Order: sequence, then structure tokens, then C-alpha cells
Amino acid sequence: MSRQIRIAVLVPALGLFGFLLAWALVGLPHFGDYRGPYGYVLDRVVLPERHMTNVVTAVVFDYRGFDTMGEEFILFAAVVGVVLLLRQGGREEPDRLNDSVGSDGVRIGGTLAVGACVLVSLWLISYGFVTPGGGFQGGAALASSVLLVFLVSSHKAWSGVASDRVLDPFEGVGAGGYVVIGLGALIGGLPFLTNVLGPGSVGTLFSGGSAAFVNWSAGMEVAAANLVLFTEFIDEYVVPLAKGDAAG
Amino acid sequence: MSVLPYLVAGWICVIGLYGIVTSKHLIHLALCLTVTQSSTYVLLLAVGYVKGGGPPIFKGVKLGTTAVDPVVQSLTLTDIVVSVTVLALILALALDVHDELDTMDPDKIVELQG
Amino acid sequence: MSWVLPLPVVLPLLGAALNAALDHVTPRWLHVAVTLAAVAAALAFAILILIYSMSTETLHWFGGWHPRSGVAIGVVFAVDPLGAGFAVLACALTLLALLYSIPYVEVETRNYDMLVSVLCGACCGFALSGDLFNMFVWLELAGVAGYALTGFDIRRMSALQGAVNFAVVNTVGGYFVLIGIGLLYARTGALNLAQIGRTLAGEKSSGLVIIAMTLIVCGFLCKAAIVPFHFWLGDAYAVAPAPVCLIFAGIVTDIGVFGVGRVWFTVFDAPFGTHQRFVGDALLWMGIVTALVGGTMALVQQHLKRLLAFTVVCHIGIMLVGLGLLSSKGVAGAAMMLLGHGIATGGLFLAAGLLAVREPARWTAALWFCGAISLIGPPYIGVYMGHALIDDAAVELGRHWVQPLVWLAGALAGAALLRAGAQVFLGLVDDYDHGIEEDRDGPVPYLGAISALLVAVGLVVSLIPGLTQRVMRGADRFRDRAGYADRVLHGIPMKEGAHLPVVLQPTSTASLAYGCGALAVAVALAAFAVRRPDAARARVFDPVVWPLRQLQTGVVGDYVMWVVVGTAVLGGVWALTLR
Amino acid sequence: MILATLHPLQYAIFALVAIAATAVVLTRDVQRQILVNGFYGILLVILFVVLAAPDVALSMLAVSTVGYPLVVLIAIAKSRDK
Repeated sequence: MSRQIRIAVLVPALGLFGFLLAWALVGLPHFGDYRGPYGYVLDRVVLPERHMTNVVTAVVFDYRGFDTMGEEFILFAAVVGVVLLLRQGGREEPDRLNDSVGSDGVRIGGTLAVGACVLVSLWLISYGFVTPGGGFQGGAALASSVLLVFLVSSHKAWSGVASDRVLDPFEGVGAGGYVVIGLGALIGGLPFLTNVLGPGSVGTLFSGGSAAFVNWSAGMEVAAANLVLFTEFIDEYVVPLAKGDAAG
Repeated sequence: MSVLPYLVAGWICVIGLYGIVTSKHLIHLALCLTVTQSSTYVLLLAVGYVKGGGPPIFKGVKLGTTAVDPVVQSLTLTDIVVSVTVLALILALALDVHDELDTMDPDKIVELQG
Repeated sequence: MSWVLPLPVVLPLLGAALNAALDHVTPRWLHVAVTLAAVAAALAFAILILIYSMSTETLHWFGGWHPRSGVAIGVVFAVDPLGAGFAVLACALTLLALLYSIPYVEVETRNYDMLVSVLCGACCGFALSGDLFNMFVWLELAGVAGYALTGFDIRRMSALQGAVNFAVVNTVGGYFVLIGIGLLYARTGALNLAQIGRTLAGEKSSGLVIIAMTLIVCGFLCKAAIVPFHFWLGDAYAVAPAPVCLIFAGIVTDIGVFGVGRVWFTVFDAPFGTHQRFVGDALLWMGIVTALVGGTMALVQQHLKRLLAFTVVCHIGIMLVGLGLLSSKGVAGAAMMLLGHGIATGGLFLAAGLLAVREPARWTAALWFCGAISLIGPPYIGVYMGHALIDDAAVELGRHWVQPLVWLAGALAGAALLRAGAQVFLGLVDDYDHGIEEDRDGPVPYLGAISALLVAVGLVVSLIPGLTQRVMRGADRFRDRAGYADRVLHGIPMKEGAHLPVVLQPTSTASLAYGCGALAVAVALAAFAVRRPDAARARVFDPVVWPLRQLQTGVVGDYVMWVVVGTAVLGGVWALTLR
Repeated sequence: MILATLHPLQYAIFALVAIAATAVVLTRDVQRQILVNGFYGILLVILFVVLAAPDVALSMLAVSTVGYPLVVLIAIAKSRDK
């Protein structure tokens, strides 16, 4: 089937689809007038019940923590899939590539920036129950901060930090930790993922109860999974370059 | 005007689908998929918005202050972080295709047909 | 017994995480042992759940967040016999696939095992969940693991093409589901199935709910590969490794049909109950067209696994017919079809996988023909009971034309299987190319025993005394929206049902006749195709199938275009009829 | 949050998001497309802030500044160097 026919069939169908979608959307409550019971109830019970000031994080890791476990495993499976698909038979070690940064200024400034970004990310994870943040956002930020190592030093330094020997255990422990915390409650005779240590004191690091551990394992999983992803893609680009260097 | 936010979400979905069908490059196609996906974020957050409501974070704010819906936010935020890895999975497939066929045009990937 | 409910889901996931954590440390036998132990334990717990679910409704509120005055604030697993049965099937088939893979898959075994066990956990989660967004999460997880496994042989272009088409079409379907969830959440402020159903029950149907249903149903039908969302399946299942195909055909495709049933009988039955025939008939017709298209396409395939893929399309269509009848007998028929088809087709995929190890032999031919006959379903063999229940349900509704069409579709698929069996396994045609290009290794008796086990169980599924009665009881529970909501939201216990007999379910004379007739038609058609291949192709197959083959272009843009067309048309039809 | 009560601003950003999404789809050259996509990502971050969703905005920010560009740029580079 040619592109022309495809587009000729698509346009009317997409028109009808868009029309039907619009028909549904105009039936929604007016923008800003939402009064659904679920969020309304949670906005009022989370602080007194769980002592967490950030209701969103409370929903992510406590009230709907089981969904988040599923999402975390989507991340896990997707990264395993990327590793599977980007495998190369007998890949050479890329240590011939000499790409270290020449400027001392960039190196020193960069290293400080890595430290600062890592600290900010850790803060994002740990205070997730108090202020905006949490394991998912903080984990993604943490992975990005560590990526700076690659930018300010060399691929060699990067592959030291982000080798799969280091990352895979973190990824497994992050994903497995979530499940183990859930099973812990189950073994204690409570429903899966029950927050056994809560409620903590409002506005502190301890406001999460055992959901704080869930939060940390999610952060670890997200950061490690993203780093594995970055490593796979960077190697996909750098290793052929290194081979070219060696040949030339 | 009060339905404009929803219609924006609907439009993003439709235009993303248009891009996916007419795409001539797998990377372009993958990015169009993320555009379609972003329509779900816009829809969910627009749905959960409450006029004059603050974020559902009660630090320094009295309990019972009008706040927007926290549930849609929690559904969206995990999905966003996960979306990168799913994008990467599709790009990894695209790279493998490129290794084998030296093209990224989806119309030329016709090993199996009929 | 509430504590067992999460285990069939979390144990396989934990096994996968454990293998990731111990990467680089453990030898292969250890990680295989971990994976097998996790899935076997999940199977044991799933069976336990099934036994308990027969007499009581078990709930598990994650995190202990019980509903507050009818408002669900947490995620729930609510198990009925059909959901639990599906979880048992998922774990059992995954376990067999893993056993088959030990010698059969030799590269990247750790990543492969992790993805397979994640797939198993995701399918169980989908079957047990009572929360709409939670179902979406498991759907996505099953999808992501599935795409990667389809592209497993990264040096074969067809595998990559199959994986890309699978990934893009199902990702789009997933977004449709999520938009539908967003619309329903805006309308009802709930994600719990029972609560959404309760909230929608007392109200007039609106455009919003109609389109939300269209999007969710179409998203699920993308996964189930119902015409016109089906194109990707032939590409993907033809190329995935044989044991992965067993899981795909046996459970992953079926969660689409299961999901449509689940959301209809817990949510949409409420607002559209008075117009339910319009919904049911739309599904019924889509099912019939799918079954016929799948059967016809199977008939002209040369590639053995692609042929099997199209028979999967055919039988998924028949399941949707059963579901579309919307009665207990119809649902029970779909469930029996799911069970018989999953086991028999899985056995056939494994038998086809043997061709990558060695030349066809006489006993593999026997295996193949037994599997093919169970899929045709002559009286009390293989999928027969599913057909018979669907027949009864159609007659009760006055839809007499359903019977011949459904049996014909099954016979077409069966003829395709018999024809391929004669050509490949009996060697009736010289230089026949069966398209299995992988070159794999493994002890043939071991691999053959696993496929023989599946084929043997597939043959006798309809003969298990008492099974049909229990599936029908399960279908009653599956359809009982008010009772489901009472149990989930208010914890009202279920009434004890009458004791069920352990006997064979009698079937109608018409079904017996149709069963024999289907076998005769299949054998005749296969004989004609084998004896006079050129005449068969030129006069009969090509003219009928030519347009269908033209549509199966292999281009992902076309497939997504058909998804949009299908969704728009179904939405348009329902918009006109359900208002 | 003051922004959350400013309705005209919300509508303007919604409109900009719609335009930017269209631009991402209609930019057929992938190298230019990833730039437009980055811009679209930033607009979504602003939209989420305006809709009183700081958590979602953070998550979009973390993803759209590093994850998306890195993965896509490397894929583009790989698809060019042959």
C-alpha cells in the first residue's frame, strides 16, 4: 500500500477520531471545577493519618504503592530489553579511546558540579514526603548528575563509575528491595506494602515511615536503570569510535 | 474557553497519531509516540486541576486549603520517568534495524508481508 | 486467605530482581534455579487461590488501605475463579516455557529469563487486579517485556520488524487505554472498577462514557489482535523464539479479551446495560470477522510459525464471539476456548520449535496432527467444549447463524494446520520451506516430551469431568456486577453456591454434528491443498485471500492507520447506537 | 502559588503547548526535531508548574533535559555514521 493511499485513508479516519474525542472532552466538568471524591479525600486524610505533607508522594509510595512497583518493573524490564537488544558479540574494551578533558578548569569545576548535583538529587529523594520530589524524580536527577562525570572527564573514568558490574547489583537491589519491603509486611501478617513504621513526625525525614525505604529503593532503581541505559547508549556510540582509533 | 485545555490534549493525541502514521524515519516515529503520550499527561493534569487550588503539598499551608487532585499527579509522574526507558527500547530496536538494513525508513522494513 | 493474592505476581518479579542483583556472581544453573523456583512457587500459590476462590471472594487491599465509606483509596486485588484460573494457566505455561528454554535458548539467558518471569508476573497481575489503572500498569509491563523478547534474535531482520510493529501498535493501544482511564476518572473520580461501575450505574449514558469505553476496549483489542488491530501479530509471533511464542499465544494475547470482559462486566454494563446488545453485537461481529480472517490467512501461509500465528488470530476471534454473546454460557465458552487453545497452540509452537533442532520425524508428525485436531474440536476433543458452549449461548440468544460461521473459521485454521503437517512432517511436498531459520540445540527427547505433555493435555481438556460446570459458575461470578461491587466496596460476603457435580457436561446434537462436520471440512480442504497445490492456489485460495494479503503490508504506519480507523469506526457505531 | 490563579496565562501556555507539539511532529529532520522536542519539554514543565503540579514538573524536567536528548542524539549519530 502506498503512502498516498495510507494518508488518504488516515485523514478522514483521524478526523472522525478527533471529532469523537472532542465530543467526549466537552462532556468533562469545566476546567478547574473538578470535585472527584478520591483526590478530595486524600488531600484531607493524608496529613493527619500519615504525617506526610506531600500528598503526591504519599499516593505514589503509600496509598498506591503497588502501582508504583509495577511502574518500577516497567523501567526494569525496558532496561533489560535495551541491554538485550544492544548486545554485541565479543565487544572490545574501549580503553584505547583517549578523550580526557584537557582543561583543568573544566575538570575542577565539573567535579564540583557533579558533587553539587548529586547532593541536590539525594535531597530530592530524601525529602520527597515533605516537599516536591521523591524516588522517581530524584533517581532520574541522580542519574543525570552522574552523567556529568562523562562530560567533565573521560570515557574511561565514566566506565569506571558506570560499569554494569557496579550498576546491575544496584538495579536488582532497588527493584527487589521494593518487593522485599512489601513481603516483609505480608510475613508479619499485614497486607502487602503496609506502612509498618508510620506515622513519623511531620515535616522531617522520618515522616514517611517504612514508605521511606520504599522511596529509597525506588530512587536506587530509577538511578541505576537510567545509568545502565546511558551506558548502553554511550558505548553504542563510543566503542565504534575507539575501534576506528585503533585501526587508524 | 473552559474546554480549551481538554481540546489541547485531544489535539496533541491526534497530531501525534498523524506523525506516527506518516513518519519516514524510525527516530521521528519514536518521538511522535512520546508526543502522543504527552497528551495523556496534559489530559490527566487538566482533569485534576481545581480553580485557585495550590499544589497538594501541605507544608506551611493549612490543611483543608483548596488543592488540586493529587492522584492524577502521582499517575503521571511515574509514567514520565518510565517513558524514557520505553523510548530507549524502541530506539534500540531502530538501531538494530539500522545495523541490518542501513535504513530507518519504516516503509522499507518489509521482510515479512502477505 | 487474603495474604496469598499478591504472591503469583510478586514472586516472579522478585526472582527477576534477584537475578539482576546477583548478575556477574552466580553461575547459570543458579539463576535458572532461582527463576524456576520463583515461577513454580507462583504456580503453587495461584492454584491455592483458585481453590479458595471457588467458594469465597478474596480481596487484598494493598497497604491495608480499605475503602472509606464506599470510596476506594488504595489498590485492590479482587479474585474470582476465572481470574484465578487465568493466573494458574499463566504460571503453568511460563514454567513449561522456561523448562523448554533451558537447552533451547543459549545466549543472553539471564536477561531472557528475567524478561520471561516479568511477563508471567504482569499477566497474573492483570488477571487478579480490581483497579483500572493497575490493570493498565500490568498491560504496559507485559507489553514492554514482550517487545524485547520478540526482537531477541537481533541479527534477523524479520525479528526486528516483528518487534517494531508489535511495540508501536501496542504502545499506541496503551495510550488509548490511558486516555480512556483519564476520561473515566474525570467523570467518576475513581480508579477502582467496582466504584466506577457504582458511580456510573445511576446515570444516563453520555458521549464521554461511550468514548471512554471505545478507547479502553480498542486499546485492549490491540493487544488481543482483533481485526482491524491484528496485523502486528502475524509479524511478531512468527519470529519470537518458540517458547516465547507459547507464552504469547497462551496468555499474553488473551489478556486483551480478558480485559474487555473485565471492564464490561464491572464498569460499562452499568450505564449501557439496557443497550447491551449493541455492544455485544459489535464485539460478536468483530470476533467473527477476526476468526474468518485468521483462518483464511493461515490457509495460505508457508512459514510454519506465521501460520500458527494466524490460527491464534482465528481462535482469539472465536473467544471474542463467546464474550460478545454476554451471557454466562458465552463467557464460559470463551474461557474454555482460551484454556484449550492456549495449551494446544502452545504445544504446536514447541513442536515447530523442534524443527530448529532437528529434521522432522514420525513422532513429531503425530504430535503435530494431535495438536491440530484438538484445535478443530471434534466431539469432546480439544477445544470442543468451548465451541459447544458458544453454540448454546448463541442459540439461546436466537443468533443461529453464529454456529456455522464459528465452526467454519475453526475448520479453516485446522485445515491449514493439517496441510502444513502433511507437507512439513510427512514430507508430501519436496523442498518445502517451513521458514524456521533459527539453528538451535538441545536434547530432542526432553524438548519433545514438553511439547507432547502440552499436546496431550490439550486433547483431553474438554473431557475433564466437572470442569465445565465450574467454569460456568465462574462465568456467573465474572458477570455479576452488583455482587462484585458489594463484595469489593462493602465486604459483603458471597452466598454459598450449590454443590457442583463432577460429571461431563452434555452438549447439544447440533454441536456434535458441527464438530464432526468441521473435522470433515478441514480434512477435505487439507487433502485438496496437498494433492493439487497449484489448482488449490489458483482457483480457490488466491482470489479469496489476495485482498487480505495486500493489506498485510508489514509497514508499521499502515498498521497504526488501521488502529485509528478501527477505533474511529467502532466509536462512531457506538456513538450512534448507545445514545 | 500565585501562578495557579492566573487564568489567561494558563490558557496561553496551553495554546503554546499545542503549537509546539504540532511543530515536533511536523519537523521531519530528526536533528532539528530533537531541538524542537527539547523546547516542547520545557513548555510542558512550565505547564505542569502552572497546573500546580511541581512533582510532575520536576520529573519532566529531570527527564527532558538529559534522558531524552542523550538517548535520541546518540541514536541519530549512530544512524548517520555509516
